[in-house]
Parts: sequence; C-alpha cells; structure tokens
Amino acid sequence: MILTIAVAILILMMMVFAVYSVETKDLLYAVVGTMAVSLIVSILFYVLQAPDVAMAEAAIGAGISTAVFVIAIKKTERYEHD
Amino acid sequence: MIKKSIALILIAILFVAIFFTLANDLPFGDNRTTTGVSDKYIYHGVNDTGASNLVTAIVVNYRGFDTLGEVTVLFVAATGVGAVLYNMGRPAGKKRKKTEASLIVRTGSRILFPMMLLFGAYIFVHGHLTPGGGFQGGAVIATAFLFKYVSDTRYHIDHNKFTATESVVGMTFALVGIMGLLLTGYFLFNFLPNGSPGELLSAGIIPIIYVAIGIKVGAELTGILDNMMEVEQ
Amino acid sequence: MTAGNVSKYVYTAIILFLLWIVLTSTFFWEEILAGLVLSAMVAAMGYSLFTDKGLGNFSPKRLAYFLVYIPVFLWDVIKANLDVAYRVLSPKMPIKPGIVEIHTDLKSDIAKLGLANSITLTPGTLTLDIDDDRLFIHWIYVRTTDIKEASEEIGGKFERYMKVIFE
Amino acid sequence: MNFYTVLEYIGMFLVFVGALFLFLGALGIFRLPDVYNRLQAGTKATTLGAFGAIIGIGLMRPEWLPKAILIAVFILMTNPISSHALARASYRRGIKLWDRSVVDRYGPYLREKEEKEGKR
Repeated sequence: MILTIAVAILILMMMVFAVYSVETKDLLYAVVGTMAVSLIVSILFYVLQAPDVAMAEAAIGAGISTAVFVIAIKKTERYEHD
Repeated sequence: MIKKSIALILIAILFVAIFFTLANDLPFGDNRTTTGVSDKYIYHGVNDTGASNLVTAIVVNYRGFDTLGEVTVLFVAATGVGAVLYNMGRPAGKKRKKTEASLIVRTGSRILFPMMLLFGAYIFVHGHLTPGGGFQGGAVIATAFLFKYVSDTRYHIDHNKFTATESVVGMTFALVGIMGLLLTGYFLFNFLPNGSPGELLSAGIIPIIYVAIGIKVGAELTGILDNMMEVEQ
Repeated sequence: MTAGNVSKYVYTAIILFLLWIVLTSTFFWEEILAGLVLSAMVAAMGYSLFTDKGLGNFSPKRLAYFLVYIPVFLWDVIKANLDVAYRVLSPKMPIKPGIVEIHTDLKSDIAKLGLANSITLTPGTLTLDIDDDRLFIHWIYVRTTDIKEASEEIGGKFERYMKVIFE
Repeated sequence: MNFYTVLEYIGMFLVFVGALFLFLGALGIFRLPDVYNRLQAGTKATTLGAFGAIIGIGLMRPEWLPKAILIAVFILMTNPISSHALARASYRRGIKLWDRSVVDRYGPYLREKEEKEGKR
C-alpha cells in the first residue's frame, strides 16, 4: 500500500517536471527538469526490480547528458524565443 | 487556452493509465508476469551462460550481436559529434575563457579522480555478478573525466591515445566473436568454460566483452565531452 | 617537500587496493588478483596528482591523529545539525549572517582541502572561497569580525589536527 | 533477543534520525532567507541525514556494512566540495547577500583582485 502511494507520488512528480521542462522558456531550467525526470525514472526502474537499467539511467540520463546539455547551452543561448 | 487544457486532460489520462497499470497489473517483485520466452531465460539462463546476473546473460550472451550493434551506434554518435564540431575550430594558443576553479575543487578532483576510475572499473568487471556492466561503468568513467575538465580549465585529453584505446578494445570485441566463429561455427559463441556461477572468473566470454565495452564507452563519452568543451564560442 | 615518484605510486596503489577490498568485501584469490592489476593500472593514470607525501602518509603518528580526529569531527557534525535544527525550528530565527575572513598557517593543498571541508560541515560555517592563506567563511551567526579571533574560533581546532595529519 | 535483532533496531533508529535531519534540512531551505544560509542548512542536514540512513541500512544488513561505510565516507568528502562550489559560483554571478547581513569581507576582496588583474 505504502509502495503504491509512493509510486503514485513519484509518477505525478515526474509528469510535473516533464511538463515544466517543456513549458519553461529558460532552457537551463528545462535541462534541470529533464534531469529530475531521469532521476525519478531511475527510482521507478529500481522499484520495478531493474537495477541495471536504473544504474544506466542515473549515470547517463542524470549525469552525462545533463552535462552535455549545459555545455551546449553555455555555447549557444539560454532563453527560448517565441 | 483550449490547446493547453486538452494537453492537461491528456496528461491526466496518461497518469491514471500508467498508475493503474503499475498498481494492479504489475505486481512488484513477483514473476507472475513472465510468459513464453522469458521463462526459458529465467530457468536455464544461469546454467547456459554461467552468469549470475541474468540481464548481463541476455545482453552479452543470448543477444551479443545486438550489443555489438549498440556499441557501433554509440561509436557513430561520437564520430558524428566530432565531425560536426570539427570545423568550429580550435585556434592554437587561444585559452578557453573561464573562471579558474577554486583550490578546493582542484584538490578534490586530484584525490577523487583515481577513486572514480576504480569504481567504474569495479562496475564493469563485476558486470556478470552484480547489477551494472559495461555501459554503466563506462558512464562512471566519463564522469571522472568530466570532473577533471570542470576543475582544471587547461586540462585536455590526448586524442590519439584515446582513439587508439577505443579501436583496440572495439577490435577485441569483434575478435572474440570471430574466435567463436572459428572454433565452433557460430559468431560470438561462448567458447570458454562457464565456471561456477558467482565467482569472478566465470561466465566464459562475458567478462572479456564487458571490460571491452566499458573501456570503449568510457573513451567515447569522454571524447564527446572533450569535443563539446573545446569549441570556442 | 614532495616525495619521489615511486613512493607516490606505491601509496596510490595501496590506497586504491584497500578501496577495492572494501568494495568487493571478499577474499577470493581471483578478486584479489583483479584488484591488484586494476589498482596498479589506475594508479599509473593518477598517481602524480593523488598525493604529495607518498608513503610518508603512513607514519604511525599521522594515523593515530587521524583516528582521534574521526570522533571529534563526527561529534562536530552532529552538533552542527542540532544547531541547524535550533535555528530553523525557533520561530524568531536567531541568525545574523555575514562573510568573515580567517587566516591559516597550513601550506599543502590537501591539508587546506581538509580544513575547508571540516569548516563547511561544522556548526554555522560554510567555506566560500580560499586564496593562499586567506579563507572566506559564510557565518550564520557572526560573533566577531576580527581576523585573529575568527581564525581561532572557526578553524583553530581543526588546524591543529590537519597540521599533523597532512603536512 | 539475539545480536542481529539489536543491530537491526539500532539501524532502524539511525534511519529514522537520518530522515528527521533530512526533513529539517528541507525546512531550513524553505525558511532561511538567502542562498548562502540555505546552503548551510542544506549541506549539513543532507550530509548527516544521508550518513544516518546509509549506516543504518548497513547495520540492518551487516554483510553490506563495508560498502555502506565507504559510501558514507564518499558523501562526507564530496558534499562540502559541491556546496562550496555552488556558494562561490552564486557569489560570482552576483547573487546578493540577505539585506540584514552584518559583514561582507568577500566583496571588497574580489574588487581588489579585479583591479589588480586589470592593471596587469
């Protein structure tokens, strides 16, 4: 029961972060949003008994790809135009 | 406005769908969901391959050819990044314009860098025993190099050495496959003894391939990061 | 001040090998062999920066001070958390923040790192920047702005340990 | 009551204490006025919170204790470094101190350093 509630909260948070990172005009915040989505997804993978995938998601999704995005934003522009 | 509310309603429906699927149809930690081919893997996997981590048994042994393709995809991606960013040039003698990292971060990276490398190596060497494997360990190794880049503005890797390492380990993967072809008639056939599951030297060719994949992925991701960092504004 | 390359390399390899033993927590000969090979390889990649003193770090006096330092430090971390709890939970929020400057006599980089980390984790202080012997500390409840007094109050205790352990 | 049961209860207690301090850290991030004060609460509380939780798990499953201690030591080493980097970066980006702060010795130092580098 507690696990079910926790999973529900995690899924809800994941969706909020996903919508936020699509909607926001500040690309840096969007990257942080996708990083949060990656972290929550990796927790969900762990709960679903897939530790291998959880590790890959945490290391690549939350670590390396965030770094690559931040570097790219630093080289280009931070704000999205209409 | 209407567009947004439609989107929100769709998201709510998606949430309900995902949540009730997870809550009702997928019992956590229960193998009631297994059907057909997965039963074969679960009941015969350890005996067939000698790897106590079934995910690794599937990824490297049963589906080893797919993994070779995956590694190739990553290689093509790294090459693509290099090709796109190559012409943006790196004029000789021009420093990257950046604030120097403080002494704390620099000293921290000095101490933590070898430890992070060893931890990445631990993950891919034990790929057939514990969760993790070549891809995860390679990503950890790449973060170690990323920390180096963050802490020292003048640091850069030796491209020739990295490319050489990458080619050698990539060729190792292919050579192991070809040896299987020569000895038994099947590409990537497990020609080494399985050993007893749970020990480090078991599972035949799996550890060799995972060490190769780990080093290759680490080198490729580091190459991507290096290309991104070096480009001038 | 710095030790020779061989000493540095051996020290790094030993530390990494101990790390490997703790990670695997087994004593199978295969694991030991893999650990030896890997720590020798990884040490070759980072030994020149890992340490300044090399094998000199293993002197008994240093180890003894280090063992004494652990409980002192952990007790300070707990005190720091009780301090945070008090400041956060009391309705008036008794804070008087500011950035003060302190001085240190430590010379080696690793000792400075240890001092800065200790200061960050102990009650009410956060290391903001460090430049040679000047440290800038964000203090949540400033009691003195004098450099000498602040140095003694914030870093004095740790500095005495760090001097023996890392210098 | 055997030895392992006692260890398990100690472990549960440590996990509880860790969670409590994590909660206090979150409350501190919510209540305190500026970035630097928030970082203070955040760093200390997350360090001890994670420390308690990890060592607690290690005591509940004694075969994991060495790994748990290793992770805890890594957290003790890396957490202060990251919070220092955050604080320094936010000061250099120009994020102001709380208006009721009493003293700021870092601003004058930075300006002095800039002048020195400008002259060169």
